[in-house]
Amino acid sequence: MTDMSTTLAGVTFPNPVFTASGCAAAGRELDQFFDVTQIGGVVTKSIMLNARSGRATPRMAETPSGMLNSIGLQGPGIEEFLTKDLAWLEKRGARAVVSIAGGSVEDYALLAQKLRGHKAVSMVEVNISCPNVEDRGQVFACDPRASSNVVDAVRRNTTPGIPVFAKLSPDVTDITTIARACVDAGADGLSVINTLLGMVIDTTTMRPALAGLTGGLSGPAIRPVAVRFVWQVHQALPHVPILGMGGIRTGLDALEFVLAGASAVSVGTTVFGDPTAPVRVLAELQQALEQRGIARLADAVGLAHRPPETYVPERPDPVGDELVSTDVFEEHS
Amino acid sequence: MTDMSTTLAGVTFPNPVFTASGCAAAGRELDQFFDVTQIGGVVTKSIMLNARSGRATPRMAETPSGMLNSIGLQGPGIEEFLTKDLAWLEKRGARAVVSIAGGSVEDYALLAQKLRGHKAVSMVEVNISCPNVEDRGQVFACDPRASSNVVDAVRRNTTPGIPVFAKLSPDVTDITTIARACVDAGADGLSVINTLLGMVIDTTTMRPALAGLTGGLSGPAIRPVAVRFVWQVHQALPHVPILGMGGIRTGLDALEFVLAGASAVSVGTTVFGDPTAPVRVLAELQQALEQRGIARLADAVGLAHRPPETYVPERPDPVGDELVSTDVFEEHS
Amino acid sequence: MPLQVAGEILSIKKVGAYQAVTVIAPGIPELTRPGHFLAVQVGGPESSMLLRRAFAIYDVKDRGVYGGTVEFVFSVHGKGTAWLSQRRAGDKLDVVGPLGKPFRLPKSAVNVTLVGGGYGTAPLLPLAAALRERGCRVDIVLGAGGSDRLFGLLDAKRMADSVAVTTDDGSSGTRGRVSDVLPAVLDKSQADVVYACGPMAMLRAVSDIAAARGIPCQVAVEESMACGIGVCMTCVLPVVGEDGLTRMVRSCVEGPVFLGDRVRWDDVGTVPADAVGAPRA
Amino acid sequence: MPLQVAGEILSIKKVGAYQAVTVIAPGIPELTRPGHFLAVQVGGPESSMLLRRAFAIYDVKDRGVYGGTVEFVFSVHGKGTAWLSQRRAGDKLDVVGPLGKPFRLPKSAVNVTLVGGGYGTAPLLPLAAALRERGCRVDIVLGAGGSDRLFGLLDAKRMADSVAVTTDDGSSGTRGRVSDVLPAVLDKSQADVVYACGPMAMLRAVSDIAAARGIPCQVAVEESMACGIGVCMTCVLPVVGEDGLTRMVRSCVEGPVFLGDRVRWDDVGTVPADAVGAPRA
Ligand SMILES: Cc1cc2nc3c(=O)[nH]c(=O)nc-3n(C[C@H](O)[C@H](O)[C@H](O)COP(=O)(O)OP(=O)(O)OC[C@H]3O[C@@H](n4cnc5c(N)ncnc54)[C@H](O)[C@@H]3O)c2cc1C
Ligand SMILES: Cc1cc2nc3c(=O)[nH]c(=O)nc-3n(C[C@H](O)[C@H](O)[C@H](O)COP(=O)(O)OP(=O)(O)OC[C@H]3O[C@@H](n4cnc5c(N)ncnc54)[C@H](O)[C@@H]3O)c2cc1C
Ligand SMILES: Cc1cc2nc3c(=O)[nH]c(=O)nc-3n(C[C@H](O)[C@H](O)[C@H](O)COP(=O)(O)O)c2cc1C
Ligand SMILES: Cc1cc2nc3c(=O)[nH]c(=O)nc-3n(C[C@H](O)[C@H](O)[C@H](O)COP(=O)(O)O)c2cc1C
Ligand code: FES
Ligand code: FES
Repeated sequence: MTDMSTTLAGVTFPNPVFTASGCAAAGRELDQFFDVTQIGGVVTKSIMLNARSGRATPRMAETPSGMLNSIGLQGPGIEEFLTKDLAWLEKRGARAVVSIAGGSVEDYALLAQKLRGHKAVSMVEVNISCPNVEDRGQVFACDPRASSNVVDAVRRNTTPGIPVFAKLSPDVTDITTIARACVDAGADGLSVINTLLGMVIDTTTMRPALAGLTGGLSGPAIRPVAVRFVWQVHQALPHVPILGMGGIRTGLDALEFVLAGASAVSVGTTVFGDPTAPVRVLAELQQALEQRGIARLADAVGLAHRPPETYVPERPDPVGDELVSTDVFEEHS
Repeated sequence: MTDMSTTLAGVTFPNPVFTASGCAAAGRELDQFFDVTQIGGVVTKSIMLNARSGRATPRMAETPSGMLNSIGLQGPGIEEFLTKDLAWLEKRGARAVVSIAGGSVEDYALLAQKLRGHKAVSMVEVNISCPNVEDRGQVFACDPRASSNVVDAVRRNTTPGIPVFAKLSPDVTDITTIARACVDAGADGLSVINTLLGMVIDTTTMRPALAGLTGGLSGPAIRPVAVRFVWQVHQALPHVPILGMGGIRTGLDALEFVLAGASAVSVGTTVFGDPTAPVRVLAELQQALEQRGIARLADAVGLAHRPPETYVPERPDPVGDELVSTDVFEEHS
Repeated sequence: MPLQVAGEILSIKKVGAYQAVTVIAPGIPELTRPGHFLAVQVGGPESSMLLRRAFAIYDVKDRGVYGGTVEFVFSVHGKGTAWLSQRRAGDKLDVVGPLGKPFRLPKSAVNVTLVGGGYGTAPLLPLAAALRERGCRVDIVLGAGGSDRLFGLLDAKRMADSVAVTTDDGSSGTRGRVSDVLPAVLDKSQADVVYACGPMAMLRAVSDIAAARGIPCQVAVEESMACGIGVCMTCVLPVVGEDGLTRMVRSCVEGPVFLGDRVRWDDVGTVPADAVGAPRA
Repeated sequence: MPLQVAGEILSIKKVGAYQAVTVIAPGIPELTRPGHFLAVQVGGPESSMLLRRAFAIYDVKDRGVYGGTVEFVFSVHGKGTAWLSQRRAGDKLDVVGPLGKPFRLPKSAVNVTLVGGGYGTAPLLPLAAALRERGCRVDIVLGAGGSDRLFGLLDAKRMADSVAVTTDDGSSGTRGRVSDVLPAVLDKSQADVVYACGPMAMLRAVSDIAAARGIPCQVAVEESMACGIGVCMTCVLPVVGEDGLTRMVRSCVEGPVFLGDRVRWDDVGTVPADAVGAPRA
């Protein structure tokens, strides 16, 4: 039996399979399909200070092996979240990873304060893919300094010992600069990746299909991009734990992320088509590790970075150079 | 009959459907499946100054609704290209869009000189998604100044009147900065987009699946990202013609790109699964435009950017506010 | 408490312009009440379609030779339903259900008018049966584009005290919309309660007619859904709550059945400025 | 001149560990010669699998009741072949072929030894028939993991002057590899020419044995292919040209059949430093 436990910045989770923010609400609905205490943790929908109505509909479009969403962070606000959602998770005994989102550094600081000392919080994920209202709506995650300021504010206001993970956007030229800025500002780990910005045009109305025009692309379509980002971040910062995500559908997909450098993974969009996916992915991942003779999940983290085995040719003597006469054969007509 | 002709920076093509660089070699193989003079143009595999062996194999991995490739720009070098490939295209009467690639600004300038005055060249596409050997392998397309230098060198050395299109990479934080830099340096149009950097881990060998570690992601998986980039570039530079591409499989997919702002489109990866795709896409696009009563392709370019029709509710009087008694119904158990 | 069941198609047959699919899905029938819906996986294991498709539950059988079955009716709309239309008996079909809030039944034997549009009639037929069991008078209005899209007419006639039919093209019944004939039906039947399922425009018209007469009305809405189980927030529409405040509520778990006069029909597809948490102008 | 044909499956049947599929694909049989291959679309219209799968052509019939047919043999390897294994007669199957360079035949009636590994025997059987027609002596060596993977043994026995069999597990013939028995066969048959199709390691061993004896040898290789028609450059391997220079050549159009001693077996999967255009160290 492979030891599936994983330690993220000092906090040990029984296994590395989590839900993804915005793809599991606060766990209650999925608990109808599987016992949410059986997975590593429930990552909750990003919560803001105040209630948010989100964007107009249509909010989604299915795309090849993916989907676009433009929910616009609809949610009840942190107070109701604490009294309803987090209270439920606590009562249920699930490990809660609370995702927070804001429009200013101040927002993030206040959110972290609200969570401070709350026993049910196992980890905080900082969704920095939000427009900074103080900087012409420029997304925090696209700028190292803005990312750094947010992470610093959250880290300062979060219970010591509770890991703070910054969630990175893939829509950047150099993710390692942002990753480093977040870690330097106190991020204990990194969530990699959020959705890619995308768009679908409705060919009937000849207008963008989403009311919000653009949306976030998720699902297996983006998996190769996500794996690449996990690889790059792990290579640049090998000692920083990564929560990897983007299109995980099976245990072998999860294994790709682990081998690329993730210490844990989130299953997001797949849940929409397969509500029991997180427990299935966990079982499949465990089986895959066992089949490969890997005793501890931790031993597989980043394994794809090891140098390739020195190539031992099956038959060491090379083929002779002299050309064999071929004039016995006809030419092609 | 919709007028399918499209004018790209002064050069008129009979229709807007092209092949994509690297997905059609130099047209000869596809000419077995359809008459390559029937499509807008053949975009040739990016050619470099000298012969290139490309990368080791495996060079490809299929991914959900996409594929990764790491060919490494294998090719015969510009001289053999001119005497064999371009000569064939000329004799065949196809419109050739020659894609060029280099490791330095000097390379690009020399390539443009080699093409200068060649009658068969309808257009030059500058593949700037190449590592700059003079700048630690940093990809030209990720830096506005490097992109600008390359485009400037190519434009100066290209026959006046022959459009020079710069091909943009999606792996950037702000594509409009790069787009503007290219246009300011003399690009007559923009090809949007090249592949997204991605990676697959082989879960059997537990190593990257491609010998080159990372590869370029293409196919329908990336279409929403490509459409978004075309939209953004057209919005920022509405008068600059765009050759749009990324996951086009059908005429309606092509229409999405046109509505988002592309004056022409390239069909790339789809050709691998469906060698006659370019002519099929052309026929489907024409039919779609006719069905929508659009007389000229040019009228559809960027149409999705128009403001939404003012919403006229079907029944103008709003529902009254008073709450109807509901106590006739049972509560849910 | 919905279930995810790796079901098997028992039968799939054409019914006018629709197809009716019966799936062996043990456990689901026992939990189902009229108005519940199913979410069906489409495209097979290597499909490019990730999301389930939602269909109202038409009929259920607790036990049969093959175990419990659940039936739904669909028309081909896009890629997923096109795939579904190619299935044959014996094929696997993964279903999640029952989902959503079903219709609430009247406490007493009142007069009920049901209004169905197209395949929207499907969930109203088991509702009619339940209402008859309670001794309600049941009048049914069916509307569709043409007669091949009038689902369940025979069943309706068998169960209802009266059936009125409208078609857009006049191929059956009165040419026109259900809203053209509904007022007369409500008058004649002395309706106490209205239930409706069909296109959004029809639900709106029915709601308005009922509201104008002060008749409580339940409608089963249809919004684009990514998950169907309440975790994604794609399926929202503006609904007025008990407290008078408008919220963007999930039609998959708080609906699909809503009180007609609680839905802000004018504002569907927008976030009304007075909705809770709406962006400040 | 390959064709793209929207074909239909005439039959699909199990043959040991394999399945043999016959597709109605008019036009392809007339163009096919032994060693050609097909590229088959998999997964249906909404599939997440974009790329065709390559299969050697086993048998063709110019005309039948249904028009020309083409047959190939496959084993389930991954997602695409798993899908294929679920097809039934009457299903559509889009095929492109014939592709690649086929085997070149000897000019005269020489002694020929054919070496097939697993499903690699499939293209060798029509080759054997063509060779017999030319009056060649044909000896066949078949190898596989186990007896259920020995394709075409009966046909081989019917056509060949001798058949030698090896299996890894000893379930048929000699326990071991084809390379264990090949030297003896070559000696006995006085082979002038060798043809081989099977796993890369087998092709290499066969090429080496033939080269050591100065016997010309043609091998049909198997490299991962994205397009199969020469436009993508994914399927390359290092091959020595007439001029003695090594190039990374496309196995789909310049192969899959190569002269065994031209393939740089040691360097398959790499770009040898002396290849044309190799990166300078
Ligand atoms: C509660 C509910 C009950 C329904 N009951 C029925 C029924 O009984 N019979 C029937 O024929 N149809 C019913 N529908 C509509 C049915 O879900 C859509 O026709 C179907 O999802 C279209 O899928 P597609 O792949 O063919 O279309 P596509 O347009 O290719 O679908 C693309 C995506 O959009 C979603 N989508 C598209 N149209 C709709 C829609 N109208 N409603 C919800 N999602 C949509 C799909 O689920 C999919 O994710 C119901 C919808 C809802 C929400
Ligand atoms: C010229 C040629 C002839 C062949 N003839 C036969 C035959 O007669 N019978 C038979 O069973 N198989 C044959 N193969 C191998 C067959 O193509 C692969 O088994 C098949 O492509 C695997 O597809 P998959 O979806 O099951 O596997 P996956 O691993 O899911 O395929 C993923 C991708 O990799 C490619 N790929 C994977 N393995 C191979 C491979 N070995 N060769 C080429 N591409 C591969 C696939 O085409 C696909 O694009 C031949 C291959 C070539 C190149
Ligand atoms: C409908 C939807 C809503 C999402 N909401 C959030 C969110 O609130 N906060 C966040 O950090 N990420 C959000 N995400 C992104 C996911 O958490 C995840 O990073 C992304 O979808 C990639 O993973 P996947 O492909 O497994 O879904 C959302 C994704 C989807 C599909
Ligand atoms: C195998 C392969 C090789 C490619 N080679 C090149 C190239 O040489 N130059 C270039 O500019 N783009 C190259 N591309 C990128 C395509 O031209 C195109 O921009 C990209 O694939 C997106 O379009 P698609 O999804 O239709 O393939 C290549 C793509 C593939 C799949
Ligand atoms: S469809 Fe996902 S919340 Fe309703
Ligand atoms: S498979 Fe595309 S060139 Fe050979």
